[in-house]
Amino acid sequence: MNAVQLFALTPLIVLSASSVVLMLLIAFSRRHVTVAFMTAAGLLATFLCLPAVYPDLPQQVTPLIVLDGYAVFFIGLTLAAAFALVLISYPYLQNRPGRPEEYYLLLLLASLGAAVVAASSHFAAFYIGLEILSVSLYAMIAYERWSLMRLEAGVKYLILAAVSSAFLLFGIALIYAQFGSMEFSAIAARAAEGGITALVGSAMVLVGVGFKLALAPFHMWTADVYEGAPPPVTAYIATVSKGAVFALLLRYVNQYDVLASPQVLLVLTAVAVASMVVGNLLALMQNNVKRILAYSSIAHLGYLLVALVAGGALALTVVSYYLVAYFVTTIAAFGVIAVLSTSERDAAPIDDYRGLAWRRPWLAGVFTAMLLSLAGIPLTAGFIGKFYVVASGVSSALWLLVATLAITSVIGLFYYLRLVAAMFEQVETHATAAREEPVGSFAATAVLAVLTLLLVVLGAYPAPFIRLIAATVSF
Amino acid sequence: MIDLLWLIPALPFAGFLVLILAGSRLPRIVVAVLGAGSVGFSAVVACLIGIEFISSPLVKTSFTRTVWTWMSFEGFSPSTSFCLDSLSLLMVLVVTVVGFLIHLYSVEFMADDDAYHRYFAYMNLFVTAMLVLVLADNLMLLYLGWEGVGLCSYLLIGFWYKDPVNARAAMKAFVMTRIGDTGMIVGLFLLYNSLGTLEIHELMVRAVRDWPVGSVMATVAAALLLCGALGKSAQLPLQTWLPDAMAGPTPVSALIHAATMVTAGVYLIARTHELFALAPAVQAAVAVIGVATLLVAGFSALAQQDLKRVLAYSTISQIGYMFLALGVGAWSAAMFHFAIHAFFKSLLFLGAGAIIMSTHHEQNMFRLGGLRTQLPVTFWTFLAGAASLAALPLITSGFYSKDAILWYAWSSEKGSVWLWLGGVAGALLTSIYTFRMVFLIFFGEARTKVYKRPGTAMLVPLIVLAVLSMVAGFIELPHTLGDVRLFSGYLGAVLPPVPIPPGQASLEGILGIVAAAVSVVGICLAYLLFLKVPQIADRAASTLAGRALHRLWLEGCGFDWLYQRLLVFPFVTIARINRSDFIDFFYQLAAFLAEGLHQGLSATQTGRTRHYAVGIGVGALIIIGMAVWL
Amino acid sequence: MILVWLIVIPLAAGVLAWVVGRGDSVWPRWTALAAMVLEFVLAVWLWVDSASGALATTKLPWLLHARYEWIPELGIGFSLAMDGLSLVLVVLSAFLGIVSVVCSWSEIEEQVGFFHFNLLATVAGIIGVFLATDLILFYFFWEIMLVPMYLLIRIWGHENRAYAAIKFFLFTQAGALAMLVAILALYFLHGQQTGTYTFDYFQLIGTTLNPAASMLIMLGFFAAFAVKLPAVPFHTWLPDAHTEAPTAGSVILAGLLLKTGGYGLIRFILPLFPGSAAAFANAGMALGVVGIIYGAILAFAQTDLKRLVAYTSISHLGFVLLGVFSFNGMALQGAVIQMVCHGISTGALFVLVGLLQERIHTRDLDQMGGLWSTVPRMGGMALVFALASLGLPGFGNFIGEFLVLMGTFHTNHWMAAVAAGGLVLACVYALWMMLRGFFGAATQERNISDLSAREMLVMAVMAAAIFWLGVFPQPTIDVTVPALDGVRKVARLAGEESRTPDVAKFQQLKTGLGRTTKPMQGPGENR
Amino acid sequence: MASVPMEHGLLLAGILFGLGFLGVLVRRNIVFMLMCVEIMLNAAALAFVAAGSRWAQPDGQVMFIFILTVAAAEVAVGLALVLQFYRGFRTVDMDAADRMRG
Repeated sequence: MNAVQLFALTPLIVLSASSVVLMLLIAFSRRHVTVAFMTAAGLLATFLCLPAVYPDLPQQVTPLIVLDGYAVFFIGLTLAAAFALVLISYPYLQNRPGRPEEYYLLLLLASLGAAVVAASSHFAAFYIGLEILSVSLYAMIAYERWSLMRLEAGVKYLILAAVSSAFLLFGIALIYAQFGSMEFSAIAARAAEGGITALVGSAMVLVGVGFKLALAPFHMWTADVYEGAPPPVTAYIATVSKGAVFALLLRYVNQYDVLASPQVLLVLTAVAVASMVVGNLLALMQNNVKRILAYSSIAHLGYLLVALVAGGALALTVVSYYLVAYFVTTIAAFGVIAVLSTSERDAAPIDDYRGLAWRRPWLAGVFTAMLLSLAGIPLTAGFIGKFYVVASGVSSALWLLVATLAITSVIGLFYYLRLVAAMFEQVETHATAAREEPVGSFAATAVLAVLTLLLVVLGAYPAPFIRLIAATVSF
Repeated sequence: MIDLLWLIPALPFAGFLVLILAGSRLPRIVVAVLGAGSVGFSAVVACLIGIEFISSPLVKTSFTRTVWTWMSFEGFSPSTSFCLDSLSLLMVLVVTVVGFLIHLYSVEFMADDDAYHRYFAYMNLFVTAMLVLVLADNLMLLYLGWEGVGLCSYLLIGFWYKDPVNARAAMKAFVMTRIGDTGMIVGLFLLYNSLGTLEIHELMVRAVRDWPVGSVMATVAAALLLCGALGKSAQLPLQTWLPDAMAGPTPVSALIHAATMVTAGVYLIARTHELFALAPAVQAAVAVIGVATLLVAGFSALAQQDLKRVLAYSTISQIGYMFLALGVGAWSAAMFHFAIHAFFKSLLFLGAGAIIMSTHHEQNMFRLGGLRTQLPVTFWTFLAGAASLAALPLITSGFYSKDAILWYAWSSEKGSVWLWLGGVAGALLTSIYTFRMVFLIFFGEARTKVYKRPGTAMLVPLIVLAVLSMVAGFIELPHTLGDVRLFSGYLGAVLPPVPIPPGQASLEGILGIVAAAVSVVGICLAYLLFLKVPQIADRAASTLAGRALHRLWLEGCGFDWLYQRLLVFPFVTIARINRSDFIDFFYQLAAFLAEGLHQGLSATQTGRTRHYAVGIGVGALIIIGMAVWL
Repeated sequence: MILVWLIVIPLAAGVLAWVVGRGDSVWPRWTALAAMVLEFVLAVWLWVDSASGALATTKLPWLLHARYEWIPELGIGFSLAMDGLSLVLVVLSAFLGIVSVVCSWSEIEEQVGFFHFNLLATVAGIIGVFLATDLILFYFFWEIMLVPMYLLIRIWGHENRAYAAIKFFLFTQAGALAMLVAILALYFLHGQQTGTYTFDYFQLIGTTLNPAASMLIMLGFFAAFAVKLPAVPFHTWLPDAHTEAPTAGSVILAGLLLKTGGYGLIRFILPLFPGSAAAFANAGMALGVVGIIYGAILAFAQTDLKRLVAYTSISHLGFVLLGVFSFNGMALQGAVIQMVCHGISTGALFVLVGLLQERIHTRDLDQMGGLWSTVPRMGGMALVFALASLGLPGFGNFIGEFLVLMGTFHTNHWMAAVAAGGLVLACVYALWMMLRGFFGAATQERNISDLSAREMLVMAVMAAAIFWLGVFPQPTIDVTVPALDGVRKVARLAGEESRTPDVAKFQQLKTGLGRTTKPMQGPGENR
Repeated sequence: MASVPMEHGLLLAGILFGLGFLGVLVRRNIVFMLMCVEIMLNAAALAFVAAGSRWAQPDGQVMFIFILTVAAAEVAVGLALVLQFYRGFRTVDMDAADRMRG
């Protein structure tokens, strides 16, 4: 652990430091705006450390953590997402009862956990990062503890996440029992021997990871938690927690080629197909917008899995681009929901969105752009993402997956368009919920505007961004 | 002067354009002058060009004038060009002269109709289309004219559109002729694809050079062209539309359904006679169809009550005669009968129009009667026409044209005794039903009152046509009666003479006498049955067989009944059953399936944490199972 | 550069119309009209230039090129090119654009700005489709034209517009995704063979594929085009979409969107997969014939006037399918003319139906009857376009259908004969429509106004266009001949060996009968 | 003393894990469900210790410590949630919280 390696660790260090400083700050002044500002500053500082650290990467800091271009990219992505969510949460929490400060603390800690997961090259680091992330999520989901929906979602997520992390641990234990080491590189070296315990172990790890990514057989919790949690937290779960875990899975599969055995690829294919089909079908006739977005996120992880199964050098670029597009779209979508939600209840049922285009045209425009991006219509980042995934599928001739992707995305179109159509419906303007402008909503609208702009730029002219990904994302 | 050939169709077209665009704003007299004038002027130009053409050496060949190339694409370049030769000159003269007379007649006949300009616009468009058809030098332009006349017949039959029966009759006419046209257009494709051109003259030269007599290609091509001819000339099996076409104004029936359009089929076969010569089977078929049609139509005409329907069936049977002549190779005889028929049949229709107008639209013969004294001019002109139709020997031109056909039916190489016998039987029937009509309308006691007498504008055409139908026949006399060959000589350049085996010449006199006898006997029979002793006819009609036969003939020998059962009814029912497009059912099924799956899956989202934990457990088991056992 | 302007003008005008349309509802109409007229002038100017050979700088048959970098890493370029075929279709798009803006002058009241934005965005998307020569750019525009059209139907449509709009979108999108997979398969196969990974149309033309792969990829493309050009089994979205779309929507849908399918067949299937297209030819022709007959029968059965006209488009575009797959120069030329004339005649019919619905608030034929007496001018115009749609000579449709049938007869004479039967059925439904709608006794007493000057002008212009195409088709043919020659040269290279058996049999039929000296100087392909 | 073969250790851990999971499925009281989750985590920890002993590396036991700490953190937050749950739902029965479904 020489000086260079320590310097390489600065992003994680700065992040943890800022959470500690935040704790102290909360002790002094309970003002919401300073706490929010401090969180944003902390995230920004960490983000700025990344380019500083980048030149002398990759660094294997202790067998636990590896900081390479890949990890830096995903840590940057996590931080950017967290930063956006801070800006969205601020107005959301501002006109809610209760003390908002601790929320930002949890947010920082969760981001730290996600960063550790993205940078881990050892199962122990992965487990610790994951748990930091999960535990802070339990608290974030149930933050508004007087609302029954939040509590129900919190408790559900707690129990099921705990069960899944138990599965994960047992899997790691079995793999450790078989190979005698928990470092990915060591496991990769001895993966050829195989063995029943390792296989069962890998399967159980997949169960744990599958739960976190809300893939098909383990997806049942998704809709309830997404509906129950406050919109910014839902956005956080849908993007950061899934993104970090998927980054790790991709590293585990792609860099170390541990799971090259046909059985596991078959399992991944089956899970991908199941996720795509189940995700889209569940959302088909759904009338609750948050549940629709939950089920569609299941389907989108299914599409991502296609790229992972396709593998090869292309997989890295495809997954990175798709995750960025997915992050932008989901955060903006839930941002819109957050802005529309009132303190009594969230803007979840579809009737809240009828005729939105005529009442609040800009917000409806953002939400339509996001839905079209989820559907993969051109001029949006989603289109390039879907195009990339299909390209990777076709390049490694995964005809079953590509066919399922095509069919399910047509099904997906149905419920995205149903939402878009609802918004553009000609509805005689009945007195909608009092449109009190939440104070500080300037921040939220600014974020939404930036995200929409980003979406369209990524969709219409993605060349520079693709060059950036190709340069940075490498092991 | 002959360079102004394109002026002939252009004039009526100009009339059409002016009338259709500005007609409703012009006063009635201007509309009449424009309508009739354009056709009249075109007739004058046609006569001038005719005189110049006949006197010049060109009469042996043809004069072609290209106006613009319609389309040129890799060898296929039909152009809008008009070709004048003796055959097309004859057609042009008949169309324009008879057309002008009918236009003159309709100036008064349609005087009290509110859509006056629309009527004359359609009539002018019809004359244009007919002239284009006749003057076309390539089959594609001919097809343009062909469909144009079909369109005008549709528009004019359905002229009084307020009555749905007329509109249905118009649609029936267009659809049935369209069925024939489709056969013809496939014939066009076959001809172009195998001979590389559609220009008629060149086509015939290549056909004769490439196809031996009786070759499959020639037969198929001729048969397909025959389809078109059958449709347009209302021959078996596509003849049921003509009787219903009487729903249009009477001058329309006179022009379109007597003189010009229905004979377009005859013109087509005459124009492409080399092709039919190459396909003897098809030519024989033409003859047989001709005979069959003339008999069927003859019998049907016997039983009709409506004045115009009798004339319609009589038109079908007279065209049957022309087909018979074409079938036996007597091309010029067929065209001769066409010319004469144009005169006396349009005369009869115009006469019928005068009768109908003067008795306030009374068309049922049994409610007319005794008009001899009240409408003298109409009576005498109608009698002249009827005599010519019934082929009263020696004095009427109808006798000479029909006698020639009967003679060639017997004597020609391709002719046979049976064809002759059919023709003679037909002649008998023709004279019976013609004079039945005359006696019922003009003789016996007056059953209706005459309200209005036709004016000069209606009587002049009647008189001119009467003179023509009496005199015109003398330019072509048979061997025994002076042997004048003016007409066939004139057409000789285009249409070859009839091949007669040597031994037959002597029989011409005898057959002529038999034909004359048959016509006179027919007239006497009609006098006997329908004027002197009507009870015989009534008693015969009252017997069981008589009544059935009468109904059969009334229905036009049941073809309509057959088509209704065989074609129309199944098509309509299938269409109605499948209105909502059964293919859509499969997509509805897919949507239903998706929704069913959705319901099933959303049932698993029970909201209970423990159920979700079970889900995780089951999922884990499946994955571990797959990892271990597969 | 002018190609980019052709796409940018409608888009920019659309946005402007939307912005201007916030307040009142007159300005957006004028901006939309101005943009469309400018577009039309530009297109016609291009036509005149190309006719006078001024544009023939680039190698024929391509008149104009515009190529820019877009995503070089993936080999995607923003490259547009125009040849005779796309020029004619662009002119048609501009023309129908004007018509649709004018005819929705009095029909659309609410959200006028947004309406014209969607209308112009669709037209821009369609023109993009006709000009794109990069496969991904083609797919890009293919999807771009869907969303605004969906909104047009969904927001301004009639009774159950939701069902019709979503059905339209799902059908087209399913086909489009099949095409995306096919494009990518072609991209990777080409990449593996030649090392350069590109979506450029000109480089992809040369790829030699093994028959099985080539057939599958072609079917991927064909799926998208068969849905768009409604080939029979995939056509059920069209009647619903047409019945529910507003007049302008129907005009654009019938006039242009269906043509993108036909254009795709000619531009992508024949040149890119000549071998498998030849093998698929018989099936394709059979689909065309079935389309003609089935469309006609169903058109006859409908009671809703707009559904009737929708089914007629299925029947007409069956000819296009027949013409494309008969592998004959004349038939291909006929297919192009048929597309153009169908656009005008069916567009006009839809405008008429729209005007009628504005007046009597129903499309049900049973309640119409005897309209000629109350609205003679509309009756006259309906008659003109009904006659055009039944293929009466003198109208453009006849030229198209005649050439298609003439060419198809050369390849497979039984198919041509049966398709010619379709002409009779066309006659039945067109006249049946006139009979039930306009002729006969007036069933209800109506005091409705006849066509106004504006409406009469639109109708007269379209009638003049269809007459001009019918009597002087040569200028249109001259423009498209070089483009279609280019397509046929590439297609024939492979089309030759696997001649469809019928033609071979057809030739024996002639030779077997002791043909004398003259070799068969076939029309169409001059050897 | 003769060392216990690793497989036995793993088997025991497996059985414990199964029991814990079954407990979560069967019990309706949230507190007991949390306890069962604890059992599952400890079973995993036991498996780690067994694996560690097999490879004679301290990693197994280090992981055991990690798991204990993390489990403690989870339970802490869990019980806090259960308290709020009880105040809100007036019951501790997990099935009471099935408002969100479909």
